[in-house]
Amino acid sequence: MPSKDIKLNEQVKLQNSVSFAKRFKGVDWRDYIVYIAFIGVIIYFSVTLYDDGFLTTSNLLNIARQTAMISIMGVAMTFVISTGEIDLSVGSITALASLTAALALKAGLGLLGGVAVGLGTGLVIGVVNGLLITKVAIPSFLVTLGMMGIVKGLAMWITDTAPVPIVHSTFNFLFGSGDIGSIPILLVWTLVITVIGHIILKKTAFGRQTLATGGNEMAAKFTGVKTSKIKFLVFVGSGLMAGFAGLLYAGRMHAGRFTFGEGDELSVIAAVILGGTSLFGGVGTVIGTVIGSLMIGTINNGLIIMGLDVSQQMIVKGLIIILAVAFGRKTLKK
Amino acid sequence: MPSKDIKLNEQVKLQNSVSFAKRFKGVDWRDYIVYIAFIGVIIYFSVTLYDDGFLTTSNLLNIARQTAMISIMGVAMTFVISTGEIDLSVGSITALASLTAALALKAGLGLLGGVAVGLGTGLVIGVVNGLLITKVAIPSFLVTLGMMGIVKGLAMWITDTAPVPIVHSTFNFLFGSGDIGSIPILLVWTLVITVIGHIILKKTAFGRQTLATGGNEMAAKFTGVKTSKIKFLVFVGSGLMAGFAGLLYAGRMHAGRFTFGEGDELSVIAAVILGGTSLFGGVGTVIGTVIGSLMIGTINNGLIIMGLDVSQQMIVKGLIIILAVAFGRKTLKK
Amino acid sequence: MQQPLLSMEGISKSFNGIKVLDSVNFSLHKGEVHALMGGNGAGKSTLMKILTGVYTADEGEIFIEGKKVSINNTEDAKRNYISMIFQEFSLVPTLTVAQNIFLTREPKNSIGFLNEKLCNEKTKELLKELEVDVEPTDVIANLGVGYWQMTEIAKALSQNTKILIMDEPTSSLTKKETEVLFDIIHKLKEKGISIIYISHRMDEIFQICDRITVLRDGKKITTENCDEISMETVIQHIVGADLDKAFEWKERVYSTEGTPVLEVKNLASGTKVKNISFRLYPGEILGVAGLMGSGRSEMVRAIFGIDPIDGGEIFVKGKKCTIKDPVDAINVGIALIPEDRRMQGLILQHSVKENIILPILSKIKRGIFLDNRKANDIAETFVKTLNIKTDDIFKTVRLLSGGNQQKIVLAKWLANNPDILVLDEPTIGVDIGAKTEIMDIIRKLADSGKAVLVISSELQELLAVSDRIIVVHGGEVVKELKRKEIHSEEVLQHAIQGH
Amino acid sequence: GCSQKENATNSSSKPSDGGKVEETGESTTSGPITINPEISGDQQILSKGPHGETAISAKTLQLTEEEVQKIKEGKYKAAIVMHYAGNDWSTAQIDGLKATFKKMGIEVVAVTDANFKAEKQVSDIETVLAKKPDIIVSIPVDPVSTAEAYKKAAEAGVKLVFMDNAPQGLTAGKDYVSVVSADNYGNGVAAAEIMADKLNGKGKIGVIFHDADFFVTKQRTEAFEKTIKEKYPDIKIVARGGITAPNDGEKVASGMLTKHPDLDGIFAVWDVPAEGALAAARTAGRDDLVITTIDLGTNVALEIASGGIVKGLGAQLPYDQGIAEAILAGYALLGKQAPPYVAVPSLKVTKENVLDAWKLVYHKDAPDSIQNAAK
Ligand SMILES: Nc1ncnc2c1ncn2[C@@H]1O[C@H](COP(=O)(O)OP(=O)(O)OP(=O)(O)O)[C@@H](O)[C@H]1O
Ligand SMILES: Nc1ncnc2c1ncn2[C@@H]1O[C@H](COP(=O)(O)OP(=O)(O)OP(=O)(O)O)[C@@H](O)[C@H]1O
Ligand SMILES: O[C@@H]1[C@@H](O)[C@H](O)OC[C@H]1O
Ligand SMILES: [Mg+2]
Ligand SMILES: [Mg+2]
Repeated sequence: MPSKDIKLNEQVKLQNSVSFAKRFKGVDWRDYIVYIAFIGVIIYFSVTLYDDGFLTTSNLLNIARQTAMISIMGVAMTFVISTGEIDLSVGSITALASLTAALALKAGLGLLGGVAVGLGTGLVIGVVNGLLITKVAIPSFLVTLGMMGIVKGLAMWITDTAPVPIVHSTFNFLFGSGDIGSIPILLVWTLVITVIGHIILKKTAFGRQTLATGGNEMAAKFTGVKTSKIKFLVFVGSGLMAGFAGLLYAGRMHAGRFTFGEGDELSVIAAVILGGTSLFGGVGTVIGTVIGSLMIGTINNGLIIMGLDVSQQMIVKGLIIILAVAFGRKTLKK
Repeated sequence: MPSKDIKLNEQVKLQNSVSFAKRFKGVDWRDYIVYIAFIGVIIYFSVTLYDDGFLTTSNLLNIARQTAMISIMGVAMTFVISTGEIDLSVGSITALASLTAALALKAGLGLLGGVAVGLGTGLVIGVVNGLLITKVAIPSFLVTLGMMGIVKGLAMWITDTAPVPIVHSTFNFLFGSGDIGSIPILLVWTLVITVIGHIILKKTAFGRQTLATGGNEMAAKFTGVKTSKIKFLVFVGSGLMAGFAGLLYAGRMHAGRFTFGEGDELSVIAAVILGGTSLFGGVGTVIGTVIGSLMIGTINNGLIIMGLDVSQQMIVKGLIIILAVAFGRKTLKK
Repeated sequence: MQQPLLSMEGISKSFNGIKVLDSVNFSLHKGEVHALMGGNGAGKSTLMKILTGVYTADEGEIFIEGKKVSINNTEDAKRNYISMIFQEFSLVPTLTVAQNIFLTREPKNSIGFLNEKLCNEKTKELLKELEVDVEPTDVIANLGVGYWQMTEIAKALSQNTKILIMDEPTSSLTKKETEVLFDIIHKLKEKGISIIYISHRMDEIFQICDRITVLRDGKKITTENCDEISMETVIQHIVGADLDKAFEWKERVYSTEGTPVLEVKNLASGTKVKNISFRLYPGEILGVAGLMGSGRSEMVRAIFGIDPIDGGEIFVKGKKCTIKDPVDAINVGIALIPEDRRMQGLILQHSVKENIILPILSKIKRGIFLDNRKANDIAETFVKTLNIKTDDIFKTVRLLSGGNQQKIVLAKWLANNPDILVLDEPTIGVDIGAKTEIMDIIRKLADSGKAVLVISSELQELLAVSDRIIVVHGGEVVKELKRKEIHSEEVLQHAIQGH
Repeated sequence: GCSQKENATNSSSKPSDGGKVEETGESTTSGPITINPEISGDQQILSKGPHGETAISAKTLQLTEEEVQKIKEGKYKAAIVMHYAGNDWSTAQIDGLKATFKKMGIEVVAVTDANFKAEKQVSDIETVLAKKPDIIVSIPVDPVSTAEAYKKAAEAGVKLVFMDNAPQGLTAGKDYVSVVSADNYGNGVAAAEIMADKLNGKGKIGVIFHDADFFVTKQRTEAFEKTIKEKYPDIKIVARGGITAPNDGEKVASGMLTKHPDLDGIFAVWDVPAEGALAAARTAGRDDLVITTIDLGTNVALEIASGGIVKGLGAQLPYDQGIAEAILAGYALLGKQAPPYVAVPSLKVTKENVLDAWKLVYHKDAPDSIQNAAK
């Protein structure tokens, strides 16, 4: 009888040649690498770029602003990847949602209207993704790849690639540009979503069932987990959060635009994996994801401040990602 | 919330023993979907775009030319994904290899020199990827993501983003622009690599061990398969084929340029998955991959001839991918 | 006669047009322990999966307390207080023991969040009752098969159940744990809980069951009261023929004079293997006995190059070997049939044939290509020899019954024709007929001059084949017994528990 | 290597191919700073600024020796915030800026590349502000959505000089210094004229346009199509194909040639897609096709020089645009009145003048391969 074994085999992949003996312990170190690497990166830039203003509050808050959308989509993507699925459509959803929200605001639907339309855009796409994946049983990679094109096309088509300015100052304040005291509103949103995401994943039955679905779908099903429902919901969540990220892009840029979020799917997935969530499902950490996102953001920021050429930035960034993981890997193996 | 329907659908799946079995084999329907979908797409465009020259030999050969690099990288990627790993660095490798080959030709190293340098570039990167993945045991997603940045950075840096023209006509003929009789050399290369790849995967011990490694790494190891060696080799192969694709870009465009292959990693992976290879490893088909690549190429070509806007093209292409798979899924379930 | 608690009537089920259950009737009384017996692939698991809503029957009806019920999914089963200990384990390897046991029934605190602490406490109690020493917070994937099984059992017991199905619950358990389980079964029985008990271990059946139903090839052969039927008859019903006395030990002749084919000196590996020494001679069958967790599996893992060796030496045919990888072990002629067939033995989504030929790919090459015809021949031969029940050699291994999967692991190593065959619990889940076949194969191999090392927790089986038995405790060999000197199972049992 | 670039006597190390650097009066020893005096000044500039301003020629800009000295004393810092840093145009522009800033004693503290992503550009602006630059020279990816970030920079007292386009809602002279652009409209006209000339005023052509709301590329296509329609009624535009990524040129051109096998010419909005069109023409065996484009990239220059399928183009003068931007930044630092929209004249390039054009564009001799081809 076909049972849990699909996922079980995948678990095997977590372990690797070197620590073959310590099978499955593969999971542990990943949980910490990203924290170590992140702290390492911060310390390094703080020392070398102290005089260049890296360690100023305003620069650190900038990093928080710049990573907010990736972090927030990353929180939702953590759930998707924890079930062993993937969502490639998030980047294009942010673009479309920024535009629909901007158009709604322009049409005078007001703050709530704009927000509802933007979030609704993400929600609807998430629902369609979820249905195709669970009901028609098409692999999520293909569904969301197709959807990525469809949504991007719609975003280009809806205003014929023209950006739509947003003059609604409350909207712009709440979704991107505002500060509460000296705390950027984007940081507040990131914290709120992170905390909610973390609690859902670690403290609720839904979170537990998400991990169970990814850990071994058949076993979860036998145990009474409605794995299809779980999968459906994580895609809805991912769509919704991408829509929310679209609002944040719109608020930050005072406009909707079809190129927002271009390529974000890869950054989001990278943050999730760097954070320690397994691409094969069953293991996930929201906090890790956000730290992963912050780490990438910090590297981007530090290398620019360092004054490197673009090509040098790319090389060094790639090296840091690999070395950080390799270093953490070595350190923790002992 | 469609949970009830999903549930019902699940039940249908569980009840229907045939589809249940097939579902877990995963192989069966996917193996055919891409063929059915491909034929469907060809027929559709042949009818609707008959007067626009879609069905002319020259246009069909164009499709073959345009998809050659994706197909060839796809053949190697089929092996990578069959082991349950992923290689995101292929796109940037093509760029760097096109440039190193062009520089070697310019430096007067001759045809063989240029080819050796281009292939060597891919080979070396593949070796580094392979070592990091098998010896340092960093997840391939992170290694090749980092490598993608490093290699892209190097490609930008090596000539400071300037393209390098290639005036070596034999090179240009052999690697891209030539025709043998009326058969484009790119089609010849595609066929050669496809046949070799297919034979290796299906007819040799290495191929079986590749699938075994992806199917259950631990069991494969217990059976004496050197899974680390296999993984190392598939990454070397992927790097090498990306280097080869770089030569083909160079020969076709008579130049090396750092933007070649940009985003190709996603197209390549899409072709592989569309072809029926499982993203979780253990199941792979080279022919399916090439058909997947041809199908995407045909859609691109047909939609451009149809005269659609870029936005419309993106929407329709996304729809076709999803519908083709969904349709195949339904048809074959009976 | 009282109305049965459960009755299944006329149940039929086909897969891919092949009938695996054919109008089967089955009934269960309140407080009864009812054994469901039959060879590998007879349809036992399938019948029970129909009862728990994993599959739906093509034909037939299910009645509970006389009322017709329809069980279409696992929730329907739960609603009818039916729960099952699965043969393939319904555990999520990435979650902890406690998280698995309470999956979908997690204790929650006042605001609806998971109460991890309470969950762990409850688990601890359950595990204590079962006398298993694992922590509730251990991640399943890090545990061995035995613990998986105990977790499965704990999971089923923790549920509010009227009908408890146990599909080979003791297959990876040792005597001690099996006894704990039987105590629990008695207690459950007293509480009025009914149990359907599937096992290939004859002695257990007669120890705890009230009635027996035998299936063969998807048909019900008979249902009898346990005290009205003999073991021989049951075996005859299962196998469909008489069995020769496979469990009888016969003294075999071989020489311990020359060089041992395998000699292990002071082997240490990890925390579990501390100091293991033994010799294995050509033609010899050496049994390894010990408790669960005694380090037997780790010992052979180290010998086979899976776990790193921290100390000691290994000699093969007198030559000192460095074994760092299974490939090294295979090259010197060692084969290991691992304990956990799913994780270590099989590639489940590949076919029977592909699994069988995996270790011998280099031997069936023609030029650089694989010789497909030869591969098919070899696979066919082993399917026949080992009597593996499969539609054809191209069937996906995942779809075979538990016992037949185990036979494929055996087949793939026999195909490689090793000099030293190491078997770790080779008969887990294998039916009585196959068990005797496997024992015969082991004997034949030894007769042909090969050496065999067998780890088994089934003492009867160990006693039936071994020429010599070493007892492992705490990672050391604590006793070595000549088979001749062991006059009863109790002697061996005592040696194992003796520390 | 990259380090060479910083050497002001080597005004540019780019494009590759090792052309010889020509002394254009730029050296570390001071003197007045202007753009290349060899650029012809009599041409009318056709482009209008982002707010419809009439262009002032970049030739009129100048910093005297004293002014330069004064700027040097300020020890100013500048950042360059690009939309995309991966083509000859960007590289030459950055080179021009760096060389000129060096002469003005201004340190370039950061160069960023938004890779055509508006949101990345906003982040880049925020990040470089951490280094407290006095000047930011930048080209907005999108005038609408990046406006806020530029406004913030302006409020922080940074002098903004733009390439090609200005963000919406910012006022010249108040929020920013000036916009410097090539005469994109003029270049579109040039490409149309070359096309018409090579086709003898008659034929069917296709247009590969940039399918995005991007100021300068729109301007070019508009100029090309308008010129063809109004001046050359016998040339018909029978196919239009959009691209979003530079690598798409080949696919679009192939499609056009399939559908219209009798096509006589193709205009591509810049050189990289033109190379794709070139590959498509070669494949189709259409050696008689006429391709014109904009921007003097290495590969198209080679094709023009060797009398190939690309017959000519309208070239920008990015290096001098860079010089002009640096001069304008100097104006702002000195408090000197700056014109709101400055343009560098367009340059019509054909086989006849390709070597001279190269020199003008890149401030050095054309690489050997192009020199040889032109012989
Ligand atoms: N999903 C399935 N698809 C195809 N065949 C199946 C499937 N599930 C079970 N079978 C087949 O049905 C038959 C009965 O299997 P089942 O698992 O019920 O046997 P069993 O009596 O439990 O055997 P064992 O003692 O070995 O566990 C086997 O031949 C098996 O291969
Ligand atoms: N704390 C632990 N962490 C990880 N794995 C453990 C732990 N304790 C036991 N195991 C695993 O439990 C399994 C059973 O233990 P072991 O194999 O040592 O006993 P054994 O003597 O082979 O007994 P048997 O094979 O009969 O279970 C092994 O696979 C071992 O790796
Ligand atoms: O011509 C330039 C083009 O190449 C670049 O990509 O964007 C700015 C343009 O002026
Ligand atoms: Mg069974
Ligand atoms: Mg064991």
